[in-house]
Parts: sequence; C-alpha cells; structure tokens
Amino acid sequence: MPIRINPKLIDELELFGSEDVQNCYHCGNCSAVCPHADEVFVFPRRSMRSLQMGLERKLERSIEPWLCYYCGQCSEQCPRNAEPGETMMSLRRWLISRYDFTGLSRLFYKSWKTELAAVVLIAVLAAAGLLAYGFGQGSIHIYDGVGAFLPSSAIHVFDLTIGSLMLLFLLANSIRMWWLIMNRNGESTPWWLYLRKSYLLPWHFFTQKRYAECESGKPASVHMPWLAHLGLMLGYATMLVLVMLFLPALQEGPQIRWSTHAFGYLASIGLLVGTIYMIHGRLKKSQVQYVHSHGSDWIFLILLFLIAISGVLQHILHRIGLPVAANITYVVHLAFVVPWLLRMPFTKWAHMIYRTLAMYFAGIRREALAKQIAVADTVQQLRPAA
Amino acid sequence: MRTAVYFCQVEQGGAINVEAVAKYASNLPWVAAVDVLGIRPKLESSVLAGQIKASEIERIVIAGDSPGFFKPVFTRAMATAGKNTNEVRLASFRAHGARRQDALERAKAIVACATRAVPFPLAAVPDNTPVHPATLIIGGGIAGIQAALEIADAGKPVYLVERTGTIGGHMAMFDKTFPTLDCAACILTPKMVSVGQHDMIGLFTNSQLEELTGSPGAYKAKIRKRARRVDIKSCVSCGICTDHCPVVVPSEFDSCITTRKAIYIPFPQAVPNTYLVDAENCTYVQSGGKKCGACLKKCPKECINLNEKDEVIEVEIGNIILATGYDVLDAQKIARYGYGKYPNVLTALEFERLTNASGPTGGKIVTKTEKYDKRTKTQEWVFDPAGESPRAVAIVHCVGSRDSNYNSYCSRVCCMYSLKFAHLVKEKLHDTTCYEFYIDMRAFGKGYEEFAERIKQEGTFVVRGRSATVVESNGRLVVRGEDIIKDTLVEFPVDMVLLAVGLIPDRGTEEICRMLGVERDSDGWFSELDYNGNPTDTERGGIYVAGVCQGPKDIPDTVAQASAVAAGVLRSITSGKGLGHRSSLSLSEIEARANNLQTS
Amino acid sequence: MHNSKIGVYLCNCGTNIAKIVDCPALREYAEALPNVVVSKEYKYMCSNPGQEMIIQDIKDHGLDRVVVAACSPRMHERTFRSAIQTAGLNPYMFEMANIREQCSWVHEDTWAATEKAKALTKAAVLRVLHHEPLERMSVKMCPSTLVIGGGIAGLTTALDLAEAGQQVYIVEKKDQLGGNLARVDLTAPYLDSARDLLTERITRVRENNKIEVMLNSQLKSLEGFVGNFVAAIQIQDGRPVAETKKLEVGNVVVCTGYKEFDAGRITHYGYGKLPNVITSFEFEKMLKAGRVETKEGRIPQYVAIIHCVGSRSQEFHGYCSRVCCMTALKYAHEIKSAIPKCYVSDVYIDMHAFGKGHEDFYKRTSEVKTLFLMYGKNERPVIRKADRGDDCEMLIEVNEKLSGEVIEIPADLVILMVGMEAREDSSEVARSVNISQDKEGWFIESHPKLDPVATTTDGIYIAGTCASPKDIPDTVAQARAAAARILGKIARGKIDVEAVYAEVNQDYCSGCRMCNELCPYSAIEYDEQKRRSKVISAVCKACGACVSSCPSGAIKGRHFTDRQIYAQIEGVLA
Amino acid sequence: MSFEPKIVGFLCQWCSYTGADLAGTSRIQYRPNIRVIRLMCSARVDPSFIAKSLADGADGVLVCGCHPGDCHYAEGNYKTMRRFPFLKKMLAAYGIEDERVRLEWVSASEGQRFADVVNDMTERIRLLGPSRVRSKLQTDKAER
Amino acid sequence: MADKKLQIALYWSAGCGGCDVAVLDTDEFILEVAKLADIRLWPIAVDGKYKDIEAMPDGELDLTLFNGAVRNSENEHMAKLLRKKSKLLIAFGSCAHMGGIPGLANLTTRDDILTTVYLHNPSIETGNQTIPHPETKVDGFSLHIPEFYKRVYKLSDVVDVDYFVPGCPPAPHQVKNVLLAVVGGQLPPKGSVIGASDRAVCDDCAREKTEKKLKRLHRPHEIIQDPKKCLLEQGILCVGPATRSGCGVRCPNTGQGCRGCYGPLPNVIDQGTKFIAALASIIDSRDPKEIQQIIDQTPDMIAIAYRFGLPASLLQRSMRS
Repeated sequence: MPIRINPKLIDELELFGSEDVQNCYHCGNCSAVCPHADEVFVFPRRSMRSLQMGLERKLERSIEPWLCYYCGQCSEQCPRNAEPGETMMSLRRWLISRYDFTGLSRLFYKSWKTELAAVVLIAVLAAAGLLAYGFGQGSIHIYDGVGAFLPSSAIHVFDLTIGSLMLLFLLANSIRMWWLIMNRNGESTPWWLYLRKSYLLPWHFFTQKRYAECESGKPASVHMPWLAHLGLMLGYATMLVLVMLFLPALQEGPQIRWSTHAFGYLASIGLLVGTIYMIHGRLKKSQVQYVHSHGSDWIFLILLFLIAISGVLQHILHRIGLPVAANITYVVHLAFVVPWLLRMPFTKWAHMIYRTLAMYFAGIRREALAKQIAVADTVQQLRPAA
Repeated sequence: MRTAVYFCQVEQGGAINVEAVAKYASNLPWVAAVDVLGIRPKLESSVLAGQIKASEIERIVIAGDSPGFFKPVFTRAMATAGKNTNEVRLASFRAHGARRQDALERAKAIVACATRAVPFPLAAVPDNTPVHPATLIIGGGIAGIQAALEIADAGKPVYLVERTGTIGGHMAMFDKTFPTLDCAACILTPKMVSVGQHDMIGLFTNSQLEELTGSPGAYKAKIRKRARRVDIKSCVSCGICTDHCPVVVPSEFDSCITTRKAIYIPFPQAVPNTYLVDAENCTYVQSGGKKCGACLKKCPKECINLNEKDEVIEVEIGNIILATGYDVLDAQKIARYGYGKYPNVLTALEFERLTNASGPTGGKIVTKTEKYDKRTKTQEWVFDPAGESPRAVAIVHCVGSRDSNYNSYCSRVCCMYSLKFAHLVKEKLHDTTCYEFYIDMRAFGKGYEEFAERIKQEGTFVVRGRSATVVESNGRLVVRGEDIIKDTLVEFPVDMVLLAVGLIPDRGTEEICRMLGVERDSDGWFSELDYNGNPTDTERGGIYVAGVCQGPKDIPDTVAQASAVAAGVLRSITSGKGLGHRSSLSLSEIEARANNLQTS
Repeated sequence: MHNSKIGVYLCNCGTNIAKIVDCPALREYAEALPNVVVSKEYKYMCSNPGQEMIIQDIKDHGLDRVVVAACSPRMHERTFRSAIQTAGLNPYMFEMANIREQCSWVHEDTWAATEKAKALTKAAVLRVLHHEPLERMSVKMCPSTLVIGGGIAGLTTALDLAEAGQQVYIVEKKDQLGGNLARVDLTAPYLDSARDLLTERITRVRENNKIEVMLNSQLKSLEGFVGNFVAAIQIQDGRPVAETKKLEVGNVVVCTGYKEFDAGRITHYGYGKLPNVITSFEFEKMLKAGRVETKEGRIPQYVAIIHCVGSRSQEFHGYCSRVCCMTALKYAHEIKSAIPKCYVSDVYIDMHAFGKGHEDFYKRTSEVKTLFLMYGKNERPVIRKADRGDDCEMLIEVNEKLSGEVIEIPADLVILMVGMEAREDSSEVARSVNISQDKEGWFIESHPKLDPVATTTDGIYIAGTCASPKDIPDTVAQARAAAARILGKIARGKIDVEAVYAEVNQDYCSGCRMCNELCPYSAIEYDEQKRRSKVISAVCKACGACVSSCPSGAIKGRHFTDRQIYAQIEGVLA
Repeated sequence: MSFEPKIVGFLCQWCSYTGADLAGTSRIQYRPNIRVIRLMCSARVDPSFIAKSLADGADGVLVCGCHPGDCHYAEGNYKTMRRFPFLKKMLAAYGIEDERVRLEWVSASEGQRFADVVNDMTERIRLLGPSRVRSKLQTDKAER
Repeated sequence: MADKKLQIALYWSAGCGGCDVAVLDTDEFILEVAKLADIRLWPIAVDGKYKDIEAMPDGELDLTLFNGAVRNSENEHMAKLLRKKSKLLIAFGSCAHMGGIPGLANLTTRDDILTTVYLHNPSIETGNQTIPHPETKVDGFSLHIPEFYKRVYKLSDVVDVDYFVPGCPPAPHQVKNVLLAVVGGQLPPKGSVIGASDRAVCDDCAREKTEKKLKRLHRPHEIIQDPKKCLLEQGILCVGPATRSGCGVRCPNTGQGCRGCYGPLPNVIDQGTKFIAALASIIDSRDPKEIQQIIDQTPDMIAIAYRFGLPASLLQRSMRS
C-alpha cells in the first residue's frame, strides 16, 4: 500500500526550528560522516528524506533523532548547507510534541510567547500562594525551625505533589513514546530483551556516553559542550533527588551539613557552570550546535539559570543571617521552580528521559534485528542450495 | 503603449543601483507606472491585475538581474486583466552585461529597449571597426589547436601562445576518450603536428601574453617568449642532453607520478618536438653559469644555449581567442579523502597517466610500491611496472564539485571519465572489483547513456551516494559511504581510490582578465556575452572564449566551441570589419537605434 | 626509369644513428644498388648544409630521384620534399628510410641494426624507382551555402555566413522561421526571453540581403560534390503549384532539428485520457497565455513534473535528451512564481544539471521548496485518478529511490517532460544529402570528438539537435562551428586536392560496383550511362581501401601503387 | 648463427606507424627482425602483398592498424579485419603455418605494445623455423 | 603468306582435351583452317609421330597451339621440342595458361597422388602394389615411362611462350579470332593475352549491378535466383569481377557463378588474393565471429579463388612435403 506524501509537513517543521531541509540532494555525506550512524540506524539523511516527503507516520515512529547529539559534523560538511544537524534537533522538538498527548508542548513550541506567558502566570500564582501561606502561618523574619515563613516540612509536601504530577505526565508521554517506537508490527521484540538491556538506562543517563562519542577525534575544546551538558545533567539530577528526598536537611541551617550540602554545592556548581557556558555559547554561536537557537532553548536556559542562582542566593543569605532576604529569594526561587517542574514533560527538558529511553529502545531493537538476521541466515544455510 | 516597469531581484546585492534606473524609466513618456518591488517580493497576480486594470497598462517590463523568475506571475496578471500576455517584456541586467556598478547606463539602455519591445542585442550593436587579419590565440590545448587550424586553414595568420613547452594541453595526457574509447594521442597528435607545420601559424610555446593595448580590431600584444635555451630549429631531439642532466624533478605531463630532468621534452610527441630547459630547476642557470652545464658539453649539435634570455615580441592582431582551459581542484583541500596522506589515493589525471600506454607502467594498472630512492635517500611511494595490481578500486565522483564548500558547479566531465576509468580497470584487470560512488549519473551526451549502461553490464558496482571518507585499516583503504538505493551504510575495503576531481579555472585566468578587461563569472570562468545567443563572444569586441575556460566542457563541445569562435573571427576578417567595444555604446546611441528598430 | 639516377643520403643524426648503425658500410651498400649514382653520409641531413648537399648533387649529377635514410618521415619528409623541389625536382620523386625511430633507437646490436638499415634503404631505392611526378590540383569552390532548417541553428549559421559577405539560402519546411525554439517562452537556467533571442536573429536574417529565405519548401535532391553541388528545392510558399528551383551551392548545412516524443506511447501516464496530464510544450503554451490551470480552469494546488518521458528507457530511447532536466526546473520556478502556494513535485531519475549555471539553478529550485522525488531507470511512475475525498485530481504511484518507499504523489496537473526524437523525415534528408544516421535516427558526424559538425560527405555539415539532443548554447556553438568550416573553405576560394589520391583507370573498370559501398567519404561515384565507377579526387582521402579491393586492379592509389609496394617488399627482403 | 626470422610489417601511418615511432622516441628496445612498410591505412593491405612477401622469403608478415573504431578513415581497419580470416583460410590450404601471418591493432600511444608484439612474433617464428615457401619454389625450378 | 601454306601444330599435354574440342567447335571454320594451313601435328585428329617433329628443322612450324599443363617429363619434353620447332608458341587454354584444373593437384603431393591412385583406389585388385616408376627392368631390358613431376607447372614455367589464350576451354569464337589474327599477322606485343577482353566478366554480364553488401553466402542450389540481379549480390560466389571477360559470360548466364577460367586482369598479378580482397570488403559485418561464420559458408576458399590458376598464383603450390 503506497504511502501518501505530504509536502506540507516541511512547512510545519519550520515552526520547530528546521531550516533548509529542502536543500538536501541526498549525497549521503552526512550519514557517512556521522559517528553514531551504523548499519541499523542510518541518519541523518534518512530522516531528512522522510521530512522532505512528509512521511509523518514514519517520522514519529523513528528513533534516529534521539540518537543524534548534534556534533554538527554533518552540517559542517554538507555540500548544500541543508543543516542536517539542525533538522535532527527540530525533529526532536517535534517528537516531544508528538509524544505529549495534552498538546501543550505543541503550543509552546509553536510560539515562545505562549510558553513565556504560561511560565510567568504559573510563577506569579505560585509566588502569591506561597506568600499568602507564609504570612498566614509564620513570620517573614524566621527562615527555619519553629514559625518559619516557609517550613521545610510543608515545602517538602508541596514539592512532592508537584514532582509526582510531573512524573505522571512524563510517564504518560514515555509510554506513548514506547508505543510509537517499539510497537511496530512485523518486528517481534521478546520481553526478556527489555530486561537484558535494562542496564542501558542508568548507564546512558549518568554518563551521556554517546554525547562523548560525538566528539571522538575532535580537538579538546569541542569536548566542552559534552562536559557542560554532563555537569548540567548530573547537577540537575542530584538537586532533584536532594529536593525531593532530603529537603528538610537541605533547608536546615545556619550551620553547614556537609553530608547533604556537599552534594548541594556540587550540583549548584554543575548547574551554574553548565547554564552559563551554554548561554554564552548560544550568544557567541561558538559551536555548530549553538548556531541556531529556538525560543524554547532560551526560556529553558534562562529559567534554569535563575532557579540555580536564586537557590544558591537564598542558601547564602540564610547562612549569613539575613532571614528576611533569604525568605523572599526563597519565594522567588520556588516561584521559578514550580513552572519549571510543571512544563518539564512538555518541553526540551523531557529529552533527559526520552534520550535515555531511546538509547534503551535502540539497544533492544538492535539486538532484536540481529536475532532476526541470524535466524534468516540459519534458514538460508538450512535451505538446500538451489 | 502604456507601459509599467517593475523592478524585482532574485538575490541580495544586485550590482545596479535600481533606484536610479527606476527614476530614468519613470521619465520615459510612455511609462505609466514604475514600481521597485525589491528582493523576492511576494506577488499576488490578482493584486497586480487590479493595478493593471486601474492604470490601463498595455505593456509590462520586468527589470532586474533575472527578471524571468517573476514573468509568470505578471503574465498571469495580464491574463486576468484581459490584456495581451505577449506584452510582458524582460529587461535582464545580467543577460545583457550590466553586471557591475559602473554599468548603470547600460542598465538604463536595457530598460529603454525593453519598454520599446526591442531585443537589446539588436539595438546595442557597436559600430564596425576595421579588423587586422591576424589572430592571437591564448592556450594551446585542443580548443586553441582547433581554433588555430580553422583560422589558419582559411589562410589567415594566427599566433598561438602556449605557456608550457608544448601544445596539446590536457587532452594529450589522456589515455582513452569517452564514450568511444579511441586513444587521445591518435586523434590529437596529427592535429598538433599540422599546427607545428602550418605556414599560417606562428607558434609561441613556453610563452605568455604580457600586455595588451589597442582596441577591438586593432590590438597590440606583447608576448614574452621565455628562454627555451634550446634552439628549436637545430635540435633533433636525440635526448643525449637529458641523459646527462643530473637534476630530477617531477614530470608535469605525467601529473607528477614520474620524473623528468631539468632539460627535457614534455612528452615524445611534443610539438615543437624539441627539448627545453626548465630554468627554475637548472643548476647552471640558477648558479649563474658556475655549476653543471653537463648538457652543454654533451650536445652533439651544440644547440643548447643556457644563457639565452627571454624575448618580448610585439604582434598586431585583430582578434583574440581565450582558450586557457583549466586546472584541477587540489584534492588535498578535502581532508576526508586522505589524498596526499595515503599513496594509493589518486586524482583523475594521475590515473590517466598511470593507465596510459606511454605512462610509467606502460599502461599497467598497479598500486604504488615503496622504494628506496638513492638520490633523495628516502623511502618513496612510486609506480613500478612490477607492482601488484589492485584487487578493488573505488571511484569517487563529484570531488569538490556540486559542493558549496568548494565548487558549487558541476564539472560536467567527471561522471563520464569516472565510468571510463571503471571500464579501463575492468578491461585490464578482469577480476578487480570497481565501485563508483555518485550522486547523479550525468551521462547526457551523444552515446553517453549507452556507455554508462555498458559499464554497469561490465560488472562495475555503482553506489548512489557520494562516499564521505577514506581511511586506512590493516594495509587497505576503506571507503565509507551511504548506499542510498540500498538504504544502508557501506564500507568497502579497496586498494586504490580514484578521486574525480572537479575542474577549476586555469591559474592564469585572473591575470588575463586584468590584462584584457574581460569579466569572470562567480565561479571564476570567463563570462560569455550572452549565455544562449552568444556563448563564445565576450563583452569586449574582438575577444572570444573557447572551451573549458568559459565553463567545464567535454571534448566535442570544446571543439565545437573552438570552431564556433573561428566563425566569429573569420566573419570579421573576411568582411574586413568586426564589432567594436560594446560598452563604448552610449545610452543615447542605443535609444536612437531602438527607436529606429521600433518604427521599422 | 631504368636510366633514372638516384641519390642516396644517409644521416648520422649526430651519434643517434651512427653509434648503432655502421653508416660507412651502409653507404657502400647503397652505392652498389641499381641506378644509384651518388651515396653520401652526413652528420645532420636535415640541417641546412645537409639539404644544400642534396640540392647541389641534384644539379651536378642530374639526379631525378632521391632517397634519404634518416629519422621518421613523420619528422622530416616535408623538409626534404621541399628541398628537392627547390632543386627543381618533383617533391614526390623522393623516399625516406626510417633508420632512427625504427632502427637505431630500438636496437642495440650493430650488425643486426645495420642489416635492417640496409634492407630499409634498399626498399626505399627500389620503391623510388617506381615513383611518378605528382601534382596537386584544385577544383572550384562555389561560395554560396544552403542551410536546411530555419531554427536557431540554421539562423545562426546563415547569419555568420551572410555577415561575412557570403550568399546563403535557408530552406524551411514550415511557414515561419524559428523552429522549436519559437514554442518556448523562457530559457533555462537564467529564465531569459526565448522570444527576444529569436526576434533578434530573425530580424537580422530578414534585413540581410545576402540571405534568401524559402518558406514552405524542402530539398528535393542534391547532385555533385563539395564546392559544386546543385540543389533542387521544391517551393510551395503561397504558390498554387509547387515550383522547383535549382541552386548552385558549395556547401550544405543540415539543421533540421528534432521532434518531441509522443507521450501517448507510454500508457502508464494516461496522456490523452487524463485531461490534466500534459506535455512540456503544452505547458509552455499555458505559460505564454498566463493561464497555469487545469482543464476545468481550477488553480492547481499540486503540480507534478515527470522527467525522462521517452528518454533513458529500454523500450523507447536509450539516450538522454539533455534539456528536459533544466526545463523541468524552469517550470518549477515558473509555477512557484505564478502560484506561490502551489506544491511542486519533480519526479526524476538523475538530475542532469551539467552546464554553466545549471547546478546553481538546481539548488535554487530546491530552495523554493520543490520536492524532488527519484524513480528508477526502467521503472515508471503510474498516474491514476484520485479517489473522492482526496484533495487532489490525480495520484502518481512511484517507487521512490531516495526513501526506499512506494509512495503516492498528489497532483492536479502533471507535466510530462517529453524527450527529443529524430524527425520522421530525417532519413529522407540523410538520403538526399548522402549522410548516415545512427540507430536512433540522429545524423552521424565525421568524428564524434574532433569533428562534431562535419560529416563523412565533404561539404555537408550538421548542426544542432539533428545530430543529437542539445541545449541552445551548444546548438549555437555547433551552428557557428559549421559556419567557420565553410568560411574557411570559401576563403581559400578553391578546394585543394592532395596529390595523393585514388583514381580509376577507365580502360580496366568493368563497372562491377564492388568499390561503390566501400568509400566512407562517398568519393566514388558510378556512371549509369558509361557503366563505370570513378573517384572524385577532391573528396578522396587516399586511404586505399578501394585500391586493394578493386578485383580488376583498375583503381590506382597514387604514390601507393601496387608496383611501388611490391618493389618495397622485394627491397626489405633482399 | 641461430635462425633470424625476416618479418615484413605493414603499418597504417596514423596509429601503428606513429606507435612504432613512439617506441623509438621512448627508446623501447625490440628485436631487429621486422622490416616496416608504411601505408596510409591497413585497408590498403592487398592480400597479395602478404602472399608476395611470403613468396619472396619472408618468414612472417605483421599487419598493424588502428584499434577497431579508431580508424582515421572511419572503417578501413574493419575491411582488414574481414580480409584476414579469408586469407588465413587460404594460407592454411597452402600449408603455411597460421602464426606466420598476424594482424594486430596498435594505437599511436602504444609504443610498448608494438615492441611487445614484434618480440613475441619474432620468438614464435623463431620456434617455427624458417618459412619453406621460398626454398620450395626455388627447388621446384632447380628440379628442371 | 598466300604462296606457302601455314604450318601449324596442336598439342595436348596435361589436360582434358576440351581445348582440342573447342577448336573443332569452330564448326565449318575448321575447313577454312584446313585451306589455310597444313596441320603437321594434332594427336586428337591427324596422325603424326614425335620423330617427324624431331626431324623438322627449327622454326619449321609457324604456329603451335599448346594446350594442357606440364605434369610430367613428356609434357616438358614436347613443350621444349615444339618451342624449338615453332615460330609462334601459344599457350592455349587455362591449363597451359595458368595450370588449369590439373594445377589444383599442387595442393597435395606427388606421393599422395600416387598412393591414392595406385594403392588405395577401391578399384585396384587386391594385392597389387605396383606404383609406376620412370624406369622398369624387365629381363635385361629397361622400359621407360615419363617421370611424374612433384607438381604441376604452367607452360610458361618451362618454355618461353609468345601468347596466351585463356579459357577452359577458350570460347570457339575466340579461337577463330586468334587464328585469323595470326593469319592476318595483327598480333599485340609478345607475351600478351589474346582472344580475351581487358575488362572483367561483369563488363559483358547483363545482370543488374548495384552497391554490394553481403550478409551470407549461398551455394547456387540453396536459393531461388533473381535472374536479373548480380549473382554476388545474391550471395552466390562469382569470380567474374576478378576474371577477364571474353568467354561470353557463359557461366553467369546459366545461373552459375563465374569460375574464373579466363584468369586475372592485366593489372592483377594474383587472381585469388585479389578476389578475396574484394569479396571480404563487401561483407557486411564488424563482428569477428559473424565474419568467420560467413566465411565458413564457403567450403573451399582456395579452390574458388584459384580453380584454374593455382600454379600461376604467387604461392603456386602446397608447402607441405
């Protein structure tokens, strides 16, 4: 059954930041120079083609965009400036919106204004709520302990609720992702493969190994993006764990509790350095992958930066004994955190999960295919030579 | 006839000051409306139709560098407005030679003609000037040779100036020529010989144009004859001098896969068939006569004069033909193919020499072998007839062509010669595997498609997808690319990689442009007067372009062009008058002519 | 002959010959040969003193034949011929023995080399005994030219010739000049106006009093040979009864152009059945009229362009038509200009963007979001009517190569890029001007590379698309090339006939007509009345194929007669 | 002294003779047994030339022309190509060894090839030994 | 010569005798001959002994018409004898002219012939192993028979011949012409061919000729002929183009290709090579395989090319020993 092509898709993708896809004349250069492309997952050319022709079904089931870390070699050597790297990036954005059943992410990606508005609105609401609650039950002069303006116990509960809400969405989207990528007819994936490959999840999540592979054989300076990215990732993860599980210990002061705070500091450094480097990079367009920036990228970075800086600030203020200032910055901090956490499943940040899942799925697919081929071969051998 | 003039541009940075032209146009009495629409304007035919109706426009002129790109929307507008669609006229600055800022007047003239519905070339005809019968041809490749013979056979004097020591150009280096696979030497050398022997051709090899003065029809050219240091008349090319010359340098003719001496003959069938001294490398010349001079002592005919000085001659000519040909792209620019890094990655020209019966291995296709060179006391990779023949050969198309990072244009000949290479390999080494990595198989010429088919039948694997990288792994070269039809990545281990390097303008081109005041296009080739109507003339009267120097071409097209140029030259000589300098025409002159044409 | 006096001159060529060949011995040997009166050796025969020596001896000893044993005749035959000519001998009373390139340079053993040199010298001596004085003749060259076909090629040739002051006759079958180009609106890749190009040419032709245009007319027959043709033209132009006009012309340029492939022959495309499947030329009409729309008058949302219709396929034409790709790209641009919202799919095999500016044009076409879809050679898209509910008229099913998917392309309008084809009357033309055609019907040039405009029949030239598909610049170049050839000949005023050619001895020819087919240059003509064949020396290229094939030995190859060669054989074997 | 074959060579002047000259200018050494006769085109080679050469004592005859398709006269070499099998058939009937008469295509750039052909042919004929033709015809006369 | 009658001899050596018959075929003209001439020797018609000839003074005979090739010592002896005795010696007919059909024996060897005829011939009575020898001793006496030569010669190989009359046999009207020419004393320079044309058979052949291209060769029985069209163009081997005319186009008129009995044309030294040169060049193929096929359609090239002239060809004989 022939597939009906859709010349219009390419226009839609432009909203997600794709550029010059139409220029590609398929010399296959990009796939050949890509360090991640292999016999099973040939990209970016193949994805470029599907996009040019508007093969939507094919695209939304494709895993390739997630395997690309945008080292930019393809774009550098593209004979026709078709920007394969950027295309993969925009495809990832598009996919996120596809995995999301609420349609919010689509909305956000299509206009950064909407996204910004949403963020601001939620931030204001959160701030208002917090202030009301603070003044209602505690004193602005107490940061911690009895009568605290924002007692850690309460905030902890608050965090947890928001967090679980976020997880809920994320889970739903991830299942959708799994459904699209893995549930394809004709390809049988034995359940035990899922188990066997499960080690991939933590492995890729914590090392970002493939990102490193990107720069294989490139000068050291180019390794920065990976380092920054890793720092950000780990910092963020640690922070999330601290906030979700050890909030009381974290908030408690003024003395420093190295057992928890040490992690806090490392994480903060990771976040700050990471965000600053990236913002700087995007301003300077220092790396290929920083040349084109989508509105969502900016909101993402700036928000994260503000969260980090405000978090650190309130911590310091508290330690140097300025409870009032500390409380206010804390409110500000939380006001940023809430929208941040809520929009996570619909925006770029979700790729933290999707990527890892993609690696996992890819691993499984690879193995499954290898099995099929092996079987096919043996069948070949068994069949008498005709 | 009420006319509207619209200015539209396809790209940023048009050379012409459109506003000025617009102003001029608006002053033309019959021009009812002028509108400067800018770059790639969003045009709605319905809207335009409205305007046309409103101001009762009968004729539309679209002006710009490539106004044709906007014609359909205007035609449609005219149709919807119920007007005569034939009255949409183009005023193309690019097509009619208004390519630089200083061509403002020309631009106006172009618009002037368009508004009068007079084809510009018809109006912009410079006055006839008396023409000197002699012709100067720059470049002794097949184009130069062909043009020279055409003109000289008509009994008109020709000066043929060639930079190297012999005529023949690149074609002389080739083994076989596609698609008929006849040997280049067999068909070229007779022509070379007749050039050498022709009474009407003054042959200046090892020479260069130094200065050009005068005007169309009556040019004066200074030609520097670099000292050959061997007397052409008396040398019998016995080769004794070469035997005794101690200096060994790479042979340009063999595209540097073999060596020659400092006193040498470019190749056995060279014309003139005599030796010459490569002053840059001659010990004697460099040492100011203190050292060496072996050849002097040994030459039995005493026809070597190492102290000979350059000589500058001035010739009067009426026409000049540029046939400077091309160089090939330096493959080292493209690191990923490892040319220069791996000995068995060869460029097309190198392979031409390797497979040539008169090449270093007598036409045997072998991979390079490492040899100890006594002279330089180093290990060197050289072609040795005893070397082993490749088991697999990869041929990569479009090396540096169709690539915005290098040459954005297509070099036109690579597809075919690459296929030819595959054939030669298959013919000589039956069980060697051949891979062709291509993007589009451009087999467009007479008998080309059939040739391509034949090559495929011979068992050459064609891979749709230009290979990206060449790396060495355990002693063999591995070519990595994407086979797009098979939709998979491929990595072929091979022993030899042939790079179908693209053509680039000859290194001397810029210099010549400066001297002759002719233009080059964005890719560096000489610009012709009119792409379609006049592919061989230039803006400047009495100066013509032939062959690859006007843009990549294969041999038949080059030859055709060379002869075509001869037509222009002969026409001007036999009729005693040629067209003068086009840019000398003033706006008013052109307007006047246009008016007459309009009335007649 | 038996009292003729031969001088033999041996060149040492410095040591080149002397160091291997025992020159003194050779000299003595030569001296003893029949009819040899002088035999000398010298350092460099080609040098002026050497030539002087020969000239002097001719005077002193009254030599009537000269043999020089030196380098290859390809190097110095001319030199020595002119030398003995200055001494008053006929240049052809001379023979050279190649004892350098083919003896001293390729052998080490002195004895063997000397023996060989002796043999070669003796052969030369025996041969030269049979030489006869030969004269170069020349025949008249009629300066006017007949141009068949009034397309861009014909017009260009005619103008080049006429503006050089020569008479030209243009024979055009149709009732107007311009040919196929007149059907085109804009030219690729710069979208310049084709009409301006033609108007310019035609106006110049009309204004030139050296050009006589004959419309509605065609060539009936062509008699004679190069420089001396008589053409019979049948002119219908306006007249009730066709009048036949006889013209004396020196040369003929065939510019009969091409005809487009009949798209109806490919059933998959439903051309003629589906109303909105049209050919490129029909689309040109739409563009000219400013009406890019479906037959029902709707503005198309999807347009598909299909390349290589009738070209590059096994069942129709194997060759590439060379212009369709660029034209297709042109259409893409024109459609985008006329209907900005329209989606254009371009269904191609290989994109032949080989010419100057073509690749940029191709890129530019991609930039305006033309969707390029690749199908396989010898596969073919299938066009079908779309179903209800589809937002398009038709669907084109293609096995798309670059994605590996079988896809359906929406289309409201399908443009078939029909290829070029030899005209149906081309064989008629070929016969009347006596040139040959290849299996596809294109005219065959005398040499595909070095002589693309000449044919094997002297004085008949081909230019433009009648020889094979071509774009405008290449056509114009060829047209002018043909003009150059002719101008060259006219400038010489006459046709020089080489002294060496074949001639038929009428006393021995039996009219068996064995030779007639043999001559690639059709230099042999058969006289029906006399029942004898004869060689047109002006056209003969002296290959000698007919000489060796004449069963009654009636044809003589001047300067390569049987007797001369027999003598040579006896010589080398002595 | 060992038997030195006498070989008559008929070379077309556009490709093969030029090729032979190239062998010279490139100083490629080969056996001195060949005696070259230059013709305009291999098509000029009348089979009687070959018969005569053999009758007059040639031990071998070599005919060289342009490669098929390359003929300076478009198709002369095809005529030669057609004559050869006829001739061979006749020579066989005469009882003359096949290897004594040989047709080769040598292009203007194939100096090496020309040398190889000559060497190869010389050696093959050396093995065959002297041609009997001349001696036979002479003894026939002597008989009476 | 009215006063004295012409003294003539007709001799028949290695040949079929057809030439003698051809003389008789001049019908009543033979009576004219009888009037004009004394026939001193004509083995087929009149009685005459060798010794009578030997007895003659040299140059006694005005004319000898010698037909047949030279196969054995007797032929040679008589050739030499008659040369001595006659003013004019004319090689009469193909055998004397070029060796003729007997000449084809040169393709094999004497021994082969003798063994085939005297040992392996089926009609030989078993046990008889006699091979004739020039000399046989029978009780003291030695018997002599002529020596059988290794090969066949044309007349001019053994003696100096004044004129040649070609044909197998010469056409009667030509015989008449020759004799009249001799009588009338209008003879061309010595050594020329008389009683024949200087042009090829095609010149007299009425069949219509056009440009020639051959795709295959036929034996006459293989196709239905077009009686108007040139035989060669129909693929039937006809040596006419390479053969002197004068015969009156006897064979082609009957639908058989000319066999070439009148021999090569004035400018041609070797009829056979000339013929194949011509034939090959009109074959319509560029593919070696196809060409070979076409050639193999002719069973015996050499017999076609040299049916009447092998001993007169450049290579004269088989080189086998």
